[in-house]
This record gives sequence, structure tokens and C-alpha cells, in this order.
Amino acid sequence: MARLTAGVGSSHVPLLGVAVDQGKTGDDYFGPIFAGYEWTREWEKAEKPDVVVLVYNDHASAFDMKIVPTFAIGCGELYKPADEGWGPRQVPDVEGHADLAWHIAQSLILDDFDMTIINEMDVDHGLTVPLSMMFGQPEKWPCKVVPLAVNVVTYPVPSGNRCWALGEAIARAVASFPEDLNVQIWGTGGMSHQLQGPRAGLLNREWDNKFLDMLESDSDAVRWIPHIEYLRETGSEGIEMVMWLIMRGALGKKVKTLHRHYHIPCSNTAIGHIVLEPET
Amino acid sequence: MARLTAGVGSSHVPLLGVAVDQGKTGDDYFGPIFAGYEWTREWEKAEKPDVVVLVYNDHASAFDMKIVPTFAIGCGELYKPADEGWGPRQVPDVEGHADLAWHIAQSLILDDFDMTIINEMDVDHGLTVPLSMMFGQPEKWPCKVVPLAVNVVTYPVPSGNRCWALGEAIARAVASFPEDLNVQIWGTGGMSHQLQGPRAGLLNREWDNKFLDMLESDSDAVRWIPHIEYLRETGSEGIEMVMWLIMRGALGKKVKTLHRHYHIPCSNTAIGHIVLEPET
Amino acid sequence: MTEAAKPAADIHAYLAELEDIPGTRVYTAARARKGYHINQFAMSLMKGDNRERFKADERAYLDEWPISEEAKQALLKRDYNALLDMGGNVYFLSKLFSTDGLSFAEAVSTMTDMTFPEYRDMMLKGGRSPLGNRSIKGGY
Amino acid sequence: MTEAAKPAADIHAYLAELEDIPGTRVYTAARARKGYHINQFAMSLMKGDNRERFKADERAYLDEWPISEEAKQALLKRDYNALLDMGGNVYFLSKLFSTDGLSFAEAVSTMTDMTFPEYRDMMLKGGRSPLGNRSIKGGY
Ligand SMILES: [Fe+3]
Ligand SMILES: [Fe+3]
Repeated sequence: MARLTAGVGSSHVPLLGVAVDQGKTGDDYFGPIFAGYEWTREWEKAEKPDVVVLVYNDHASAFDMKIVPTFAIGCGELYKPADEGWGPRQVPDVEGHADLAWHIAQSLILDDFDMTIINEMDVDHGLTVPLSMMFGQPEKWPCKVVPLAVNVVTYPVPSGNRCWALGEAIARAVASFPEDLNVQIWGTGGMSHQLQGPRAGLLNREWDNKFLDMLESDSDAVRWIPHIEYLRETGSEGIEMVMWLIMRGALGKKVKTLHRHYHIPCSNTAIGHIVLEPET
Repeated sequence: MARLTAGVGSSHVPLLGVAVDQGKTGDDYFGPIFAGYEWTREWEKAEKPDVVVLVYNDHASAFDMKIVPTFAIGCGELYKPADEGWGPRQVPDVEGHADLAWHIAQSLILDDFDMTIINEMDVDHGLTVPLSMMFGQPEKWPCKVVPLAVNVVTYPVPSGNRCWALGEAIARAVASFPEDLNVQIWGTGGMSHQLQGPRAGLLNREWDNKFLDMLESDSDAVRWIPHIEYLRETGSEGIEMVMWLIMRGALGKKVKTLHRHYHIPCSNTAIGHIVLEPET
Repeated sequence: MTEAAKPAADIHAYLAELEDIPGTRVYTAARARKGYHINQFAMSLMKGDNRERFKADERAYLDEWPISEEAKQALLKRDYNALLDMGGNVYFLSKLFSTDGLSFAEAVSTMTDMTFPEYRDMMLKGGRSPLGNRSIKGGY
Repeated sequence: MTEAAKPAADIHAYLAELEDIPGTRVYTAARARKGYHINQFAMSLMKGDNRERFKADERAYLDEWPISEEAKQALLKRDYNALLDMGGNVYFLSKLFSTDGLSFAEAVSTMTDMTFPEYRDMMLKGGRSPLGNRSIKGGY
């Protein structure tokens, strides 16, 4: 049976991809950020996940306004890095795990989640930047990926509660997949940032850290944070953190924190990441 | 406030569109079918709905296998009849009600339904044939339409229970729309039919009528019919009847039957329709 | 935690049951994957230009698609039962019915053991009975 | 009935709250509708060919889109706050940032009352404080 062995929450700021691609990860600006991810890169080398269920959002790359799915799951064999306006990132193509993806998709629909199935799409920085942060610059990504794209751009985005429940359902689906696989789930995006309007540049170290605390807890209070609180406290783009709740919901009641890191700023954004293990 | 005044369940067989478009509705083959819809056409003339929430499925017209949404709601201003391989039907364009559609879409997402929002698409016989059956051949359709496209082609399709619950949520959303509108909800597709394989041509008068009986009842037992029962009893395409449950769920506990009609066959399909009114 | 996790629906049992229907290929994920390019090819025939190109040289048009030789042969022969086995779906394949100018009922009849007039006649008499056609294992 | 209908979330109250944030345009349905063609135009700049055509004659390219004159002017001037008011969304508008060769941070800074160096400096010092920036009505 497939085993859900760990969860990672992480920012996916595009500039981090630029830093990797241009070899600036050790400079004064990026050094402290990449140093914080060093533990995690070593840990991933040891863990060797077979598949990552990678929760992210598309930033007007694969989807335009013609079609806006709330939850879309990639069931394809291969995804190419999207051209976001500067040409595609020079990173490896992303290999899907179509067997596991279809199994999860089917299980979720039977479990009353109204999934949109995607067979072909390009993937943008929301998906490729976390891969770079966790795995550096390999010739080929060391694991397969099941992309799970969440609408966090057009309101209303899904509630924290719904995201958490989706995570629980993903965990049930993974547990019923017959092949022996080491599966991780990553929730990406955030942390506090606002990319628009006169309030742009808002960051909230205190709230972000409270959020990380809540993820470590065995209470599920964090799922009930309303959208308006993310907006007021963490900027208009901080709402991406609801995607971390899908990851956290999948890990069950108790978790153990393996690593936690927070840094301000990267470009317009507060950077954070957390590595959690389910405790049974 | 908008009022959900009635629900209609109806087949949407493409050949009925051909009969209308080619003026054959009175011949020996089609006569008995269109006679059964006469009552409903007169009733619609009197009812004059402002908007119909039209639940249907796309038959590989607007969506190919690249993207398969479970529940997609049309929030656009206008939809053109699709070219299904014979050129588009010569029927009026379908006007959307973007205000109501977006209101319903937003309400449903807040209510934990994982809707896919569609702003541009063509609509196929699943949507235009019921319009022809209810309204004949006007210059312009007499009402606006909120298209709600359900995946009933790629398995698993949504459960009957989920469809029913979606109907309940649509009713809540309509009730909270501030404008005074007469809104109907139509569930389309079915009834028994199988379009493929050596078992093609299966029809089941007895089961179809039991299904109609259950829709008239104040119990919600019909929502728990499993997919396998539709498949075994009503043919591989009879599963379209889960879309009628969205309509029925929207009408509340008790309904009054205004009209009911059943006829075999039309092309490969058993034709049925039912007109229900919520009782409070 | 607020609500107990629901027991997962047993997807394996669910999918197994779908294979227990006589003369029927339920369009499951497994078939959708297998038949992906067959169905995308068929979908391409919704455009008038593509229909013309296909009609002018069916083989050449098919060769533009990543489809197995077996599937190409089945498409050329309009062997719809073989195509269902290879993951074709009838709503996609129907774009080929319309390209051929065939009615839905006539095209569908070619998948049964009847001629079209026999099939049409069966439908007029109330269609195929579900009796004995519900379950392979159960035989009911 | 098996389960009682849930009380509907109050969508009106939900949407009203989204308008109560200082210096922020939440991308609601109302904005998404208003800015539909602005955003679809911006999205078209993801293709290299379109970027070239746009750069060669911005006005002519814009005239291909069903966008108001006001929005065209705002696009020509790169007045991003005006575009947000007209339903533009930053992820779509960012295709214009990249067409202009601007970094995200620099483009974003033009929506504030700071120069880019001032904005960058604020970010290095911990960013803009939420204090007083959370609610228009509440002033907190
Ligand atoms: Fe993001
Ligand atoms: Fe249909």
C-alpha cells in the first residue's frame, strides 16, 4: 500500500526560481533563504519520496479566465514548465504519476469532491519553484508529481475547512492505492504578501508564525480561519496559505515538526517552510 | 428575492432537435413524443420564467479529454450552439444571466461545492434540445439560461447524493439573490438508453417509471441509488438521470406533480419528462 | 478534530462492479487513459477543415496522431466494438458517425449482432430487455 | 430527508467585508467580469509572437480587443491602480510586467506611493506593517 510519510508547507515565490536558475543562491540577499532550506534538501535526499502530491496554484499560466476550476488534479504523464512571459524555466520536465493521480481523482469524486480532471497542462512557478527548493538542480526530478491546482485567485476561493477536508480525503485515497509507494504531500504558496494596490508590500511576521504554530498543533482550529482574516492580516496574496491546509489535513490529528524556517523578505513576500511527519 | 418556482426533468435526445429543426414533430414517429410535451409548452407560456438553471451534460462538444470538470457553471453573457459534426443547430443563441450565475457560483463555492467557472463555451444538444422541447421555435429564447454542465461521461461521475445536495445548495443560492426573478431548474438527460457495445438499445420502462415515482415522493431515497444500478438497469447512458436529482434536490421535501409523460422509443432512447412544483 | 474522517468509499469494489455488465464498456479512468488519443482524434473531426482532410485521405490524417496501428485499423474499418475495447468513447466516436453521415441509431446498431432494420425494429417494440443483461457473474 | 439543509453562508456579508481592506482590490466575481477582456488581453502576451506584435505597435494591438478606451489608456500608461479598479488582476497584468522586462517587485512598487528604492528598502526592513492597514471602517 502507498504510504503518506510526510508533509511540507513552502512558499513558491518566482524570484527563488530565478535565484536558482542564475546561481545566486549563496549571495547576501538569497543566502539566508537557501540556508534555511538546506536541512530540508538533505532530508529529501534521505527520504527519497516516490511521488509528491504537489498542491499549488496556477498564476494565469495554464488557465485563463475562460475556465476557473476550484480543484484540478493532473492525471497526465508529463508536464512542461510554462512560459510565464520570460520563456519557460530551464528545469526538467515534470513527470506525472498517472496511476496514482487517477486513483486519487476517482477516490475523491466518489468521496463527493467535485474535482476537475486535467490531462494536459503546463506548470508554472507555483509547482516548479518548490521542486527547485527541495531538490536543487538535478538533471531529472528525483520523484514523480501529482499536481493539484487550487483556485486562490478568483473569489471565493475554497474555504479552509474544505481544503482541510480535501487533504483528509487525499490521505484516504493514498492509503487505498495498492502499490508500495513513499508519498509526500506539499502545500505551497504564501506566506504573507500583497502584490497589488497602495497596500502592496504588507508582511506579517507575527501572524505567519502563529499560522505555523497552528499547523504543528493537534487541534484543527486553523481550518476555520476565514478568508477575510488572511486578507486583512497577510495581504491579498496571503490567501495562498489555504493550500497548506490541504497538506496539513492529509497528515491526521497529530504531527511531529521536523523542521521550520521563516525569513523576510524575498521580493514582495515573506518566506516560510515547515516539514511535518504524521504521528500515529 | 428570486423565487425557484418549478422543476422540470426531461430527456435531451439529439434526434428531437432534428425533428424540430426539420419540421417532423407531427409525423407518426415523433407525434406521440411532441404530443406529450404539449401540456408543458403551454404551461411554460403561462409561467414565463425569467431564468432557467439548466442542468445538462456536454457530449464531447465544449470539453474534450484535456479537461473534465465534475460541475461547471456558465457565468458568461452568451453561448452559441455547438457544431457537433453536422454544423451548429439553427436555433437562437442562448443568453446567459451572468448576475445570477455568478451569484450562484459564489454561493456554491462558499457552501463547499468545488465548482468550475466557465466564461466562454458553446452549448450542445444537451442544452438546446430541452429549450426546443419547452419553447418550440421562437425567434429568441423567451428566458435567460444559467448552464450547469455535469460530467456524466468519464467515471466516476458525481454520486446521486452529491447531485441532490448540489440542488439544495442551488436553491439556497437562488433564494438569496436580491432581484425578483422567476427561476426554474431543469434536470436533463436520460432516461434509459445505451449507445454502445453489444448491449446497445437497452430500455427499461419499469425502472424509468419507478424513478419518476421516486421523484414525486417526499422521501429522498432516490438520491442513494448507486451508479451500478443505473448502469445495470438503464444502460450505460441512463446515468444521465443523476442530473435530474440536482433539479429534485432544489425543490425541497415535498413536491406536487403537474405533468408526467413517458414514451418509447426515440432513436436509441426512452423519452420521459416530469414537471414538479415545490410545496411548502 | 471537528469531524471524524469518513470511511473511504471502496474504489476497487466500485470499479470491479463496472466490469460486470454484459456487452458494455463503462468509460472508466483506465479506458479514458488507454483511448486518450483515439478520442482526441475523433474530437478533431468537429472542425469542418479536419473533416475534409480526413475524408480526402483517412490514413494520412490518422498518421498525424499517436495512435496504435491496431486502433488505426479499427478506425479505418469503423469497428466500434474494437474501439470501445481500446478506450474509445461513444460521444467522441460519434464525431466519426457524423463525418460518415450516419445517424446515431444506425452507427450504434453496428455494435450489436443485428442489422440496422432489425435493431430499429427492436427499438420500436420496446428496446432490448434488461432481463439477463444486468450482470455477467449473476446472470440476471 | 436525510440531512437538514445547511444554513447558507451569507454571500452578501462575505463580499461586503472584502471591500473593507485599505488599498486593496480583492479579485471578486464583479471585478473578474468587469476586467475580463483586460485580463484576457494580458494573457495573450504569454506568446512570444503576441509580445512582439504588441511592442511594435501597442495601440494597434490593443485595438484588437473589446476593451474600453479608458482601459486602453491605463494599459498604455501602465497605470496599474487604475487597471485594478477596472477589474485587472495582478497575475494577468504581470504578463505586461514581463513584456516590459520589469521585475515583479518594481512593477508592484509603482502601485504604492513609494519609489522602487524606497519600496525595496521597506521590504528589507520587514515590509509594510498591517497596523492600521487591516480595515477601512475599523481603522485598525
Ligand atoms: Fe503563488
Ligand atoms: Fe445526453
